[in-house]
Amino acid sequence: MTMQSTAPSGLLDTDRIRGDFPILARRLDGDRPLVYLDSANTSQKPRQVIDAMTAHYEQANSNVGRAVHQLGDAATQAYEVARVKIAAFINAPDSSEVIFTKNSTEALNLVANTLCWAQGQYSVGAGDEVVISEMEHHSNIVPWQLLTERTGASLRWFGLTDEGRLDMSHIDELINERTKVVSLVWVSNMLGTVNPLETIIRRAHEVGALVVVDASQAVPQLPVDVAALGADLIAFTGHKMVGPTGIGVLWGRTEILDALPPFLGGGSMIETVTMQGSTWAPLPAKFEAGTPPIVEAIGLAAAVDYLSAIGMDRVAQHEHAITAYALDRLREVDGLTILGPTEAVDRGGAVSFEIDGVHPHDVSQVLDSLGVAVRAGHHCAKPAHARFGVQSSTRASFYLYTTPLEIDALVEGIEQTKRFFKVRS
Amino acid sequence: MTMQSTAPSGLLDTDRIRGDFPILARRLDGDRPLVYLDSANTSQKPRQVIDAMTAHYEQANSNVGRAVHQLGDAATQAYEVARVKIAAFINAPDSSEVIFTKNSTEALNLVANTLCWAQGQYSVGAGDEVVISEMEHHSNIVPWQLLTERTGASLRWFGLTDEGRLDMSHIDELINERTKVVSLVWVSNMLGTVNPLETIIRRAHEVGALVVVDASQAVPQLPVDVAALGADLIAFTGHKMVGPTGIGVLWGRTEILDALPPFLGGGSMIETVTMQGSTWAPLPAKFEAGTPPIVEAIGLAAAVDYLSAIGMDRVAQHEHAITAYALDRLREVDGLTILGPTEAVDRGGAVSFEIDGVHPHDVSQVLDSLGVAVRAGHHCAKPAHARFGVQSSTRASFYLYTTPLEIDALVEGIEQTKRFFKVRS
Amino acid sequence: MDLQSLYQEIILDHYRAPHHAGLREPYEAEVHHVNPTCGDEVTLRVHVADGVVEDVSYAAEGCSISQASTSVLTDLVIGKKVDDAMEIHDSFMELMQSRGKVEPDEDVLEDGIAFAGVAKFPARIKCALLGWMAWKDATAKAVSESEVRHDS
Amino acid sequence: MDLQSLYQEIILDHYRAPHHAGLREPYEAEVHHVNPTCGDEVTLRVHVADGVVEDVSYAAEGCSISQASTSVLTDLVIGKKVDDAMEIHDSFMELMQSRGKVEPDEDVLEDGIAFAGVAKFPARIKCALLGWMAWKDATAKAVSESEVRHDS
Ligand SMILES: Cc1ncc(COP(=O)(O)O)c(C=O)c1O
Ligand SMILES: Cc1ncc(COP(=O)(O)O)c(C=O)c1O
Repeated sequence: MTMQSTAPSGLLDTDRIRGDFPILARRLDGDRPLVYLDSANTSQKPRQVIDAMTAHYEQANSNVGRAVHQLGDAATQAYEVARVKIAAFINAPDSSEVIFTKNSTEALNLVANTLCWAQGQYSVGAGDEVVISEMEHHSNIVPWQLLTERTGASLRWFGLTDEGRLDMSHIDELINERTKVVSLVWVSNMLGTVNPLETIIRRAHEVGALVVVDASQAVPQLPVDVAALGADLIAFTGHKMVGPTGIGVLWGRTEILDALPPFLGGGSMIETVTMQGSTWAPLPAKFEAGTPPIVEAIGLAAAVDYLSAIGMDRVAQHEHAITAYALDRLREVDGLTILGPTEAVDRGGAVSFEIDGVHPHDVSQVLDSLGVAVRAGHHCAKPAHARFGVQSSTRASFYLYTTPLEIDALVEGIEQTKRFFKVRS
Repeated sequence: MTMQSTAPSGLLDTDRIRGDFPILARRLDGDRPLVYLDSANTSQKPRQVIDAMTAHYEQANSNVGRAVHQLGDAATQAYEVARVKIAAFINAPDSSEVIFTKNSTEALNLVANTLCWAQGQYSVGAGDEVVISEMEHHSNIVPWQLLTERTGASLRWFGLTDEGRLDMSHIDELINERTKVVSLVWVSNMLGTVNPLETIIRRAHEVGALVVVDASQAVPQLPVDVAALGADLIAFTGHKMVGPTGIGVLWGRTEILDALPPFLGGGSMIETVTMQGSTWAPLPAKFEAGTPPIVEAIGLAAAVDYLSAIGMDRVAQHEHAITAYALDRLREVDGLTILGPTEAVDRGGAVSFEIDGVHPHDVSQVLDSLGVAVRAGHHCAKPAHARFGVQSSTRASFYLYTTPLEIDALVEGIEQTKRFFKVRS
Repeated sequence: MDLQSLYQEIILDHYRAPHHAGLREPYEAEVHHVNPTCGDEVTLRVHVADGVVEDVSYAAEGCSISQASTSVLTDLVIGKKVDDAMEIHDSFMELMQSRGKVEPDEDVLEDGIAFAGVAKFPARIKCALLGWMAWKDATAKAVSESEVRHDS
Repeated sequence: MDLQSLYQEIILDHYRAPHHAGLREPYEAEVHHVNPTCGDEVTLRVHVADGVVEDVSYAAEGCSISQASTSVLTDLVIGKKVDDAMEIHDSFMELMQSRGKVEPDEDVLEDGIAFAGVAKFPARIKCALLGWMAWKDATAKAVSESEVRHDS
């Protein structure tokens, strides 16, 4: 494969970075190199993250927060240091505001579920409204559908413009005195759109609504500063940010987390338990019932160290450059329609598209036979697909290890797909 | 250290087994060998489990159930094979009845939380009763307190005999026509008691109650056959059975899981999503919202392979032999009181005790200085401690790698603790 | 992966020009099936009379494999006795779950043998089964429907 | 791990014979604190008059470290001005969070310097702080109580 356009500027030293990711050296069927363009689905993991977890299992494995012995100390320290590192990574004012969950989905459900039982200021009931958008991941739709159905509140949402941006024209009507919660994705995993959170947060806070941000695609790609952002709660997930599976994070302001009732009940989240009733431990333990994903938190800390060593501003710059290059190349392809913004402005590194006359499953199958891994389907965003009148799409998504040559391989593969299915172009 | 009594029979070849666990070769402060007697808190992991996870991250990492590409296929296959293996390990009639959670605690909360919203046969409301026991782990108390408080149902419980067994004398009154759920621990993590589930399940089913079994300590120690057991739902956790952190299992009968509403909402658990409403995927996906603990499931499958290769009957035999030996030795110690059955009959491998005049924290601190890792505290079983008039205890717990010499080191250490604190004996 | 073994010419032909497509009357049962992982959908109607599958009509959105497989299905079952059609269904299921290890019987499966290659692509098996599962479901409904009618 | 550096004789002495133990009257505030991880508990009362800590009385269940630390606390704060006592509290907190890197000031902390070793045992720091946190909490309550009374 040859590079078709001028190399974009702002790229990271991907040769060095790729050396850290064992899987990127893998050969696929037919001895083809892996061209992994599915990082919005899950990212690959560097040796540093894998090794940190292995070392922990081999040297310090123990349960946390419960044991006096040396291994228990080591494990507890490592787990709590992980929390501090992750707090620093998102500039959280206090590390006890960082709650470990199993993924973003659990973090978002934690909020929706506890709001179901919250009393006072945060209670949600008939007449109240919850606002989401048509571009949400199912994990930021279904929890709010369950909450509103169960409490009698109403679910409302931002529509989308043809370019795949939030339709902000009715924001003042949409977010109003009845609005209790606004929960929005920061960077869409399907359209790639980066949403104008500042404006929305300002409006939501004007009317006293809680703001929840699904930062699942944002924390991996952008420098995040929750103190500056101004949202009340944010959710993200380890496996999309070079971390392990089995771990996610909910960050929330202390006063809000303190006011919410507990989510899961059990070991570690209690202050005291009698058969007659129980009281809850202070944050963060209150929301971490049972044995937490200890080694996964340690792996996530290693992931955060890895990203920080590169610098999230540099990661964002690379993501921008590679996405701009991909958009340039894809726009040239006949019969290809991009769903979402077609210019790399306020745009993350996921590009979903359609090829006239070829179903996404078939596109990704042909690409896979060439070693190019992309995702086909609804990407857990059925309403956003419905908005654009399609059922599914093909998505290529990029990360800090993605190279322009891989984009070229994608474009080449799309042309081959069209030839295979005899689509004229 | 010398072996003080005759070596018990029925032990495994611990030399060979210990060679599989890298951490057991670790030296602690003062170059002391690790004597790990805290397996009821969390077990150690063999190389086979650690390697399976590393290999997956290095060769096949991808998200599951969503991608057409080769890595996606490999990951999905590995994840679903893990489910099949775990189903076989507990003799589940159908692997789709195996739901992956993050730990036992989540599995138990899943049941209590969905029962809160269940309709028809399984609905729980005012006038209904839920039965637990005084020996439950907090993770099998708090979820039911939340459920009963929120629905207006009543929480009732089995008391304990002085020997630390369930007081079965009022079973027919306790489990009655109003009982909707009976949720009981199979093997107590504090007292070591193995409960007479058969009798209880028979009675519960007589009155049409659902039976939930907290099998967190049972699945690691005993051959488990859910088909034979007759319970309706069981929960267990990976990290206690030589598996990784971040994974647990809920097994339930299809007809029950089908009838319960969803727990967490989001990606993968849906059939279809529109802004107006959603429908749910069939089992097991319905209860696995978001990216699951993929690599953890693969690690748990390796754990199950490891245990199966040894044979769970042999593991149980070893556990029994080592526990009998420990009880024999501990009964000899002056000023030591065992909480729970003092004979190795219907008894698992956790022994909690008190030393007159020395607080458990101090006992475990001195033991730790000798390299002996035990747990001090309430072991997430405050009500059971309260039942015996104590606030906390010291617990030694054993697993397939525990040797009689390690028990001797424990006893030796206890004597040294008494000398250190100048307790006369 | 060998693309040709997945995308046999027969499959591409059915995909480009699916047989019996469209929704028709009369029918005793209509079902709507979705593949939750990718979103592919089919609405399928079955018309059964005197124990014979008189018609299968459908509207589907999906990939080449799911479209072609539904098209082949209609060729195979229309005009057959329900019992015989169920046997064909079972053979097709068996083929798909065989990981490529079962030699398909052309006398039974006709164009369906072209799907032998699909069995080697785990992610695509669900695509090939979408129409078949919908047909089985609809036929079961249609039959119990007609039994109810006969009973009353 | 050096047991002697943790269990200094001073600590064991306080543990065996804790000072000011028991619950007494009068008091303006009583609190109950629990260490959730191990279950150790303390009920602690504070009597403040004219800005002076007149008495601290308590009933505690806990390990040697938590018992001794509460005993030392009472020695240090009883009879002191609230402000001065709070400064002692802060010094003790600082010592405990120092991981053994702060040289304790014997003039301020007296027997409390024996806890320097505890700072090296992360799992035991909470034990040493149980009584101190309870005291701070109770004193804050007692003071705001008396301010309310003064205001009205
Ligand atoms: C009997 C029992 N139940 C429940 C649990 C909770 O398990 P986990 O902490 O993995 O959720 C444990 C372990 O802590 C246990 O021993
Ligand atoms: C925008 C967005 N929200 C939520 C999620 C859910 O993350 P997880 O599957 O890790 O819970 C994802 C990823 O799938 C996502 O991209």
